[in-house]
Amino acid sequence: MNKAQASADRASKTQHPQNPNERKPHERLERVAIRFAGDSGDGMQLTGTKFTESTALAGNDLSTLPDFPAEIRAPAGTLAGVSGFQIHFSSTDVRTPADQPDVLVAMNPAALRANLADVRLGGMLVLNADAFTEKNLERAGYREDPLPDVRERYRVVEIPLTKLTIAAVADLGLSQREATRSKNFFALGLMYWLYGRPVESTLRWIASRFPDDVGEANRRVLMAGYHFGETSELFPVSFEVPPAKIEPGVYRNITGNTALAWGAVAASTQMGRPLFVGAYPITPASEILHELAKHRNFGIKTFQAEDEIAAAAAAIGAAFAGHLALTVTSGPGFLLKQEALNLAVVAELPLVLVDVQRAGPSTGLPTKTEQADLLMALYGRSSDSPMPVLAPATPGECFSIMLEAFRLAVKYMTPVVVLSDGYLANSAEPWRIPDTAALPRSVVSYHTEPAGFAPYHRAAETLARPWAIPGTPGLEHRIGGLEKQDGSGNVSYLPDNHQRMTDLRHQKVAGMARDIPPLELRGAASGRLLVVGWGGTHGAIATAVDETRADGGEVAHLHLRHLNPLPSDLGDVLGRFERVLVPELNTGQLVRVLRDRYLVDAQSLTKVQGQPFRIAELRSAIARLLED
Amino acid sequence: MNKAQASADRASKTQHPQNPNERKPHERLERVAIRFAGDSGDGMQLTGTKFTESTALAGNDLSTLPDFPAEIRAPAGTLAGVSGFQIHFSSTDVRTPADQPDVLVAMNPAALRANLADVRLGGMLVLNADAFTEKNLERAGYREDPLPDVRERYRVVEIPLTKLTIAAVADLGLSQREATRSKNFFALGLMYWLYGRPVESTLRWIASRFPDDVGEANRRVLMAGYHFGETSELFPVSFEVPPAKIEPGVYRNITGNTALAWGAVAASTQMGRPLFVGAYPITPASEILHELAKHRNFGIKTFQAEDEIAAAAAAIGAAFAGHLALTVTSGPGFLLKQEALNLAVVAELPLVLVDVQRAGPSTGLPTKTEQADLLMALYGRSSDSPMPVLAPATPGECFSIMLEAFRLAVKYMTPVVVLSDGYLANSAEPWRIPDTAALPRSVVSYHTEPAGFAPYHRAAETLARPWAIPGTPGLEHRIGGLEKQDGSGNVSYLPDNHQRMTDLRHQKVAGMARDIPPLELRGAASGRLLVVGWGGTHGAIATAVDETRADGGEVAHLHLRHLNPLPSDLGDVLGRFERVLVPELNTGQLVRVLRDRYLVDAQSLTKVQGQPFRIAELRSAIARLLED
Amino acid sequence: MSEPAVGTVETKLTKKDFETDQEVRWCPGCGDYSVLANVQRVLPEFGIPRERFVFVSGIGCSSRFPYYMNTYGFHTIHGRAPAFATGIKLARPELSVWIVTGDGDGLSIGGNHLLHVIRRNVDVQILLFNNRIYGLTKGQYSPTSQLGMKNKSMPMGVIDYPLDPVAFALGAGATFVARTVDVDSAGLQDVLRRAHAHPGAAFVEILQNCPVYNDGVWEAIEDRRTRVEAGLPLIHGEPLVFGAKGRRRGIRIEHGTPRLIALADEDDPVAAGVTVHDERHESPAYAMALATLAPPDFPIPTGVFRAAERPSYERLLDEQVTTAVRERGPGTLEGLLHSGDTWSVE
Amino acid sequence: MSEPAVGTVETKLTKKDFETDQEVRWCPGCGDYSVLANVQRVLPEFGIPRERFVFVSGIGCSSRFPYYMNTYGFHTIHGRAPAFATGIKLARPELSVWIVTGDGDGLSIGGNHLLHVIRRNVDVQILLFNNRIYGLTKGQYSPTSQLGMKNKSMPMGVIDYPLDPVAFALGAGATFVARTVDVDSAGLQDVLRRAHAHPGAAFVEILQNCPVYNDGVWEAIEDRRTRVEAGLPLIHGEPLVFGAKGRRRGIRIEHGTPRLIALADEDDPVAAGVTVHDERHESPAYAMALATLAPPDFPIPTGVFRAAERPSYERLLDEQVTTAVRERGPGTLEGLLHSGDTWSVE
Ligand SMILES: Cc1ncc(C[n+]2csc(CCOP(=O)(O)OP(=O)(O)O)c2C)c(N)n1
Ligand SMILES: Cc1ncc(C[n+]2csc(CCOP(=O)(O)OP(=O)(O)O)c2C)c(N)n1
Ligand code: SF4
Ligand code: SF4
Ligand SMILES: [Mg+2]
Ligand SMILES: [Mg+2]
Repeated sequence: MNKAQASADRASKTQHPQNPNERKPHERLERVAIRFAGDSGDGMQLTGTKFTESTALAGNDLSTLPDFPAEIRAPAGTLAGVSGFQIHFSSTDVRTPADQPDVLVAMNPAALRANLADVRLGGMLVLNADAFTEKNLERAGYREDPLPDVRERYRVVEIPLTKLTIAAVADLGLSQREATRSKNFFALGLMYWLYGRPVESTLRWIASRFPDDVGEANRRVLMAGYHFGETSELFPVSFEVPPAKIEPGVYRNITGNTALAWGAVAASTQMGRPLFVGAYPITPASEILHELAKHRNFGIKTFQAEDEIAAAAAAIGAAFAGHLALTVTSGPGFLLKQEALNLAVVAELPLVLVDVQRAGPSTGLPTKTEQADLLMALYGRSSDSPMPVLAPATPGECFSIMLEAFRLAVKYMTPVVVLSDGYLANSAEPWRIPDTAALPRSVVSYHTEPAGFAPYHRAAETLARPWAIPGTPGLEHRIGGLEKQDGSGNVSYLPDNHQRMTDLRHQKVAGMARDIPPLELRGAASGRLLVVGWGGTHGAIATAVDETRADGGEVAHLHLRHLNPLPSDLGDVLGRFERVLVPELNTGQLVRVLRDRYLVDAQSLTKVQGQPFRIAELRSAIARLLED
Repeated sequence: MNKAQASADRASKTQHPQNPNERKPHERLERVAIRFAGDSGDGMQLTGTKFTESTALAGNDLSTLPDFPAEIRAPAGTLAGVSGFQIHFSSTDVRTPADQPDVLVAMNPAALRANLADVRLGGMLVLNADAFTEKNLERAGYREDPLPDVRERYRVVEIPLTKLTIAAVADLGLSQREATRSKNFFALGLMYWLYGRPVESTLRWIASRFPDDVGEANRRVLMAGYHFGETSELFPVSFEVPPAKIEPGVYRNITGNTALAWGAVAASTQMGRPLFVGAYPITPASEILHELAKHRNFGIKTFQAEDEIAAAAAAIGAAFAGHLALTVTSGPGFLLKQEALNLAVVAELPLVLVDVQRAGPSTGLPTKTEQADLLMALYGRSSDSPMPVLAPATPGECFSIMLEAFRLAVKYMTPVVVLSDGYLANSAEPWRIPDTAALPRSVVSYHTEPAGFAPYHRAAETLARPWAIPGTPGLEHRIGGLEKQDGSGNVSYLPDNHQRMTDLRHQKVAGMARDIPPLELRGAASGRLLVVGWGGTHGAIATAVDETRADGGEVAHLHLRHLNPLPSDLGDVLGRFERVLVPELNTGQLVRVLRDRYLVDAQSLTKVQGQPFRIAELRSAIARLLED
Repeated sequence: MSEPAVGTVETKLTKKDFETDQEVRWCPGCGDYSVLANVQRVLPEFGIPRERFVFVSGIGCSSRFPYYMNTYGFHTIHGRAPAFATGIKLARPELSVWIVTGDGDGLSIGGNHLLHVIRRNVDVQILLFNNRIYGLTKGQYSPTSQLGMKNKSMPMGVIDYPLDPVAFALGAGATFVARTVDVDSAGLQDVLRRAHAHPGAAFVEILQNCPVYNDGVWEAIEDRRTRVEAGLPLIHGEPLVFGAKGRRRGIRIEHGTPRLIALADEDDPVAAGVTVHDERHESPAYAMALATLAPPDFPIPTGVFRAAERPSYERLLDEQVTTAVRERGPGTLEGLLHSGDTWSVE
Repeated sequence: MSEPAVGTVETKLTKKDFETDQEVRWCPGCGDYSVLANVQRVLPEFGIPRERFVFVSGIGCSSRFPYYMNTYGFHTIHGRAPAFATGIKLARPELSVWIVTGDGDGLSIGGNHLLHVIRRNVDVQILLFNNRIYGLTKGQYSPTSQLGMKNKSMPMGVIDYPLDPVAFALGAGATFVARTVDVDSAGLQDVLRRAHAHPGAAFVEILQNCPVYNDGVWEAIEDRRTRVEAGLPLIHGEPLVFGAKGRRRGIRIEHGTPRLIALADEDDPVAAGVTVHDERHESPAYAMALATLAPPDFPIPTGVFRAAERPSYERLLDEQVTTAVRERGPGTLEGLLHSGDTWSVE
């Protein structure tokens, strides 16, 4: 859908709220979280995405999170094959996909079994009754029918979804197998009705996307689901979640991975230099490569290397040759790149490395999230090898952090690490598209003057050495991993020079603190408890802090985007609170850095389960510290 | 020389002090440091080694340090080609090769230029006058003859060493080139006379080592040097450094690299299991591989892999198959092994990794020392990956640390890191050979009982899983890098299990603190200043602390051999001192760990020059902290 | 060759004995299922007790293989399985060690380890599942993907020339090289038997279909109807002939270059100059020439390309140990510590 | 091919222009000196300005090469030079990029990167200095060391089968493969010119003597007196003939296998069945057969084994960019950010 259409849609929805299910009463809700769950083949990701788009058009704030199985296609009906997609939307601020869904749409018993524990007690379960056969129950590992018990604790709505789907397309001459493929659209239509979402954009998408017969089937099934809600006795009311107050602008949904990719494109357009991407596929970072590979018309050269080492090395080679160089990976790949990064530190070349952290160690839980690569980013290279580290807080911020990372890399001639994570990578939120005309634009210039040129002659303030690229007459020079003589860049084994260069490398990175704006706190500037977070836990921590404050708790929230160097006012801020709590999805990493640096007795709240924090977990940890 | 002979030598020397230079007076000295320096081709390492052996036989305590050029064979006469060997010997304790040599033997102008600044002002310079030609001065980068100036500040002894050598072998029919090759023996003989060292063992070695004609030449030149001292007017006195009080026993000289290799052999013989060594050559660790490759008759299998990753992987494979597995490397190689180590952490397999640290980052100064891989050892793997870390303090301790490392690896089923460094690797000290009969011996047994077997069923106290090796009937099982279900070891994606396994991995390593003996301090158990060190800086720190205490300074020394887990009484010990100083050859690494863990305001003394600490540097840092 | 252990198994094992209780988790229709079943079927024939088998893999769909084999197994890290397997085999030469890898695992990130395990001639069996795609990471191209193929990481099409696994292995100095097809149970089993019997590194490329990300990439040779034209079965001592009756063709390699010779049904191929397959050439040149046969001009050879005898690495290493013990006596710690110059202080 | 830049250099450069002020620090007598001098001698001929050359190396004695070339240079990390060079060349195809590596750097730790840069056919020149030893780390064996050779890390002798760099490169799909000898200035220069002219990855093995750790390993072919018997010069269009007058022999490759044909001085080698050297075969089979020629049975071929034309990787990548721009227009950030579904809030 193009922008004009989209905004027309949105306009028609908000200006003329023509709720089509007038015949049933509807209740107003502030916020709802729905999880769609089914077999990998059931199209749950698609269903979730379409519901998200429609919800965005309905003007709600929202946050989403898909949950893929680790297997490509596990055997149908098994727990291993369950795929889920959660969306949380509201008429007020939304910052996480919610701890517990209010509604679970489960396409089979495995989907029920895998997700039930997460659903809010008393929540609604919409089940495909046709799939609750003995065989499927067994496949899901149920010894006996769970429904009698489940019905006591939840509002269970059982719908013969498969049969209704087949009936809806009976006259289209599709095979039964083809026909049942559309059943996710039934569920989608039903949820559209139930929460008063507009169907138009989805109908248009169906028409544009599928061949005629399949498109017609999907269309009919979608509408059948919609009308089923309207007519079936199973749903006495429908719900309304009014639009949120949202800053004016043009919006889109964006995931962290897409935003990282686009941020890199933006760095290239705004800095006027072509982008080179060296990568080796690895979950959950591969999509950044996929996205960037689509955009050759920006002059972007993506290079799928033979491994992570080569990916980093090629990127560094491209940086030497004057490109904006990017390499994207996840933990196990980051580790392999460290030797090349170490060379980039010594060669003082600009490079951005994105690590989309996943649960480990080793292969670990590759599709799950964690924040456990911070210490590796800081300390994981042989010898003293300082490197700046940034971390985005939200999917949308993934865009701006890339602009910042490239800016710093080039300004200071240094590799820069950006730590994203599996949660940010896949979760989506509405994102106000920045005004591209207003984005900072400054074309990077290379050094070209032969007079007085020395490859390690440093700029006074930044300590950056010149970016002198091959092809430039008169600047022929050699760089490498042996210690360099300051200034000339020749190999030097002299003790004092090594000390000097080591110190300079540290000072250069430390000096980048100048570029960090003053810290902003959520809550009072001093007091009883400060919660310090970093990375993708931002939404959960902010929500927990806000909720606690709303209940009168004296707590503030500081979120760090610059992890190396640390902001120069951080020590001050920490010193103004009686207690400091550092929640992290690891066994305690930032907390070590803070304790070491500032000798504050910061406490750690850790969770290593491949899952984001729940707001409730954070609230109780905060409450505990506020109490005693 | 066999043991019997050696002790006979020693006996004859100490019991019948037949000082052969009776005709000249001799002075008694407590300690002397001599540096031999010349071109790479001049045989300085050999000269130093022979002087060391003779000095050991003379009953002195001693410490030595060679200093190689980075190039294999740099052009003759250049600074880059200078090779040096320093020996410090004494009638009392010696713990370092000394800050400043008292005597420099320089075979050419480059050797003088490269080493002069280190020599104690007023010290003795023994120069090969024949080499101080205009051409050589120029090669060494001297614009003018430095000697007039040097003679003012040092005791310069100029000897036509080349001519005297040629003269000594005139009637042997050697070519001039062949003849001059022996000139290092002239210098050696002269030093033997000057410091009253026995020549017999060297004569025997020459006889056994060289073909007849070369041997005869070397013998004659050695004796010519010796007699030159006796007869020449240049040396009015000779010196005597009486034997030191040394614990009785059989001694040998040993370098850290040899001791590491032999410690691994000892682990194998004492634990009754064969040793497998996976390695890829890298300075300064290669010699460990070379040494172990010599001993196939111990059943040792050394494997030079295609790279460091394969070296670590092969070692882990051998560990899975029941061998005592070792991999040896230096920083850049350690880094490459981290992914495989991470797998060993999750697979919970025993493995010892030795990192002989060198100056970096990147290729850095590959032949120089540094202690900058500690944080990488602790934190350099993706995600939360706890691994025990040990560090030997002296060349001799390299032997026992390997026994300890293998013991812990097998007892706890975990990879263990041993951090040595370039200084320990190459420096030598007399080492009392342990009584092998008294070494702990306990044959490792594998798990063989199929009843109730589960690959991740843990021992109650150690939390170790069973070592069940392929080939054992009934224990067939699969391991790997995906998160394991506790107990069964099956792949598990469950959040709670991941938390549990993460915690267990941490607890297992933390629990190893039980095996650490109570800390021992040099000096008072509490007071004004505690100096905390680790690794190869032990000798320098201990000396500096002893000297300060002898001067009345209130300072104690704590040396850590276990860096992870830290000793359980460490917090206590730190708390008993007003100030804590942590000297390290890096930009501050252990100090970060201590500050983080114990919130003590430990101060850092750092040096990153590829060189060990000088005692004087340490003393002045200690003095500064004691003063203010 | 894993030590022949015929007779050490009391009761003959069956396919069932090699199945684990873990649910097999490949996509429906994946070629990996067939390979698994055939491996499980062939292993009992070897008369080796189950505990002596070790399956070692890297990361990828195919590398999940060990979880489904009721033997010892090690699912290691991406690309490094050959190195882990080398350590296992050197430590315990009596084990039968099998490496399972994919075209990405084995030829992209792991190319160097594969090269060296083959070069060293460590006695392991290497099964390389070639589906010409990265399956586990959801559809990026691999070093064997065809030029021009569109995929997630090269949406405008692949521009890297594909690597031929057989040529690669021969370039590495392989002593045993074979190629087989996932769905061809008989051919697969035959090659597995030969690989096991080979005393050195046995490299087997298995053409495998990935119905999800690269469906039909081997269709011509997987389909029974087209196989006769698309494939060239290699049979030791038989001429290189393929094609159905009436369309028979032979291959002659002259001055190093292969060319087709059309054959009438009644022609004697050898007389017509067709090259006779000889897997035992000391020189790898002939096998190299075979390796260069590929569509569209030539059929795909399957079967054993080369089987040359050379002592295996772990045997040579063991011999060094034996020799050292024989010549120097078993090492003693006491002797080692006192070797060279020592002195006593009393 | 690095963009021909004839005419862009105002004054013709000389060897001196390519020398740096850094002292050359190889051991006296090292074969590397000769290679350096010949590279410095040939480069001026190409008419490319000095600033367009980039020398990229890994770690090893040979890898110090860039420090001595007054061009752009990057002395990177052990084994990875091909990957750095790939990044440089993809970013700026107009540069002439040369990789310098050793048998350890390029074939041990770096084998995989070398494999892939060759496979991709990135237009770089690769000079592999093969001294069959690790020089810089003081004498451990390398993947090209001979069986049985005693050295620091295998004191009882090497038990790995040596890798042949030429066979390796051909197995990787190389479009240009040559071999030359450090001391043979004419042959070396010739091959360097050809490598530079080749539009794709040009792989050159240089047989190099390390007088310190492996002296004389190439003696037979380095020594002028024995070279005629020990070497086989490859000349396009000429028969494979070697040996001094009276001892002439030719090589014929039939059914894939090479064999010697004794030739009387007056024989016409072609008539006698000797194979005629053809570097341009589309199929690599012929070059593979040549690659398997080795002592003691055969002479060592030197010269160009194979020179096949295929578009280079960086050209194909550039074409994708051009096509994308042509078909979709140059990308704009505004367009990208607003692509797909958007909505406005007023
Ligand atoms: C160090 C590292 N890098 C990347 C990955 C991601 N990864 C897992 S499997 C795989 C490719 C597998 O392809 P292939 O070997 O062809 O196996 P298939 O799935 O096709 O059977 C990749 C890139 C990883 N697990 N580890
Ligand atoms: C990661 C890493 N591992 C090991 C080394 C040590 N190393 C440097 S050069 C080299 C081998 C060089 O051999 P080769 O490439 O044959 O070069 P030559 O010195 O013979 O020219 C090794 C093992 C290193 N620098 N980096
Ligand atoms: S993705 Fe392809 S290779 Fe992987 S399991 Fe599915 S069908 Fe098989
Ligand atoms: S060690 Fe060998 S290869 Fe290295 S510089 Fe010396 S002679 Fe040359
Ligand atoms: Mg594959
Ligand atoms: Mg070499």
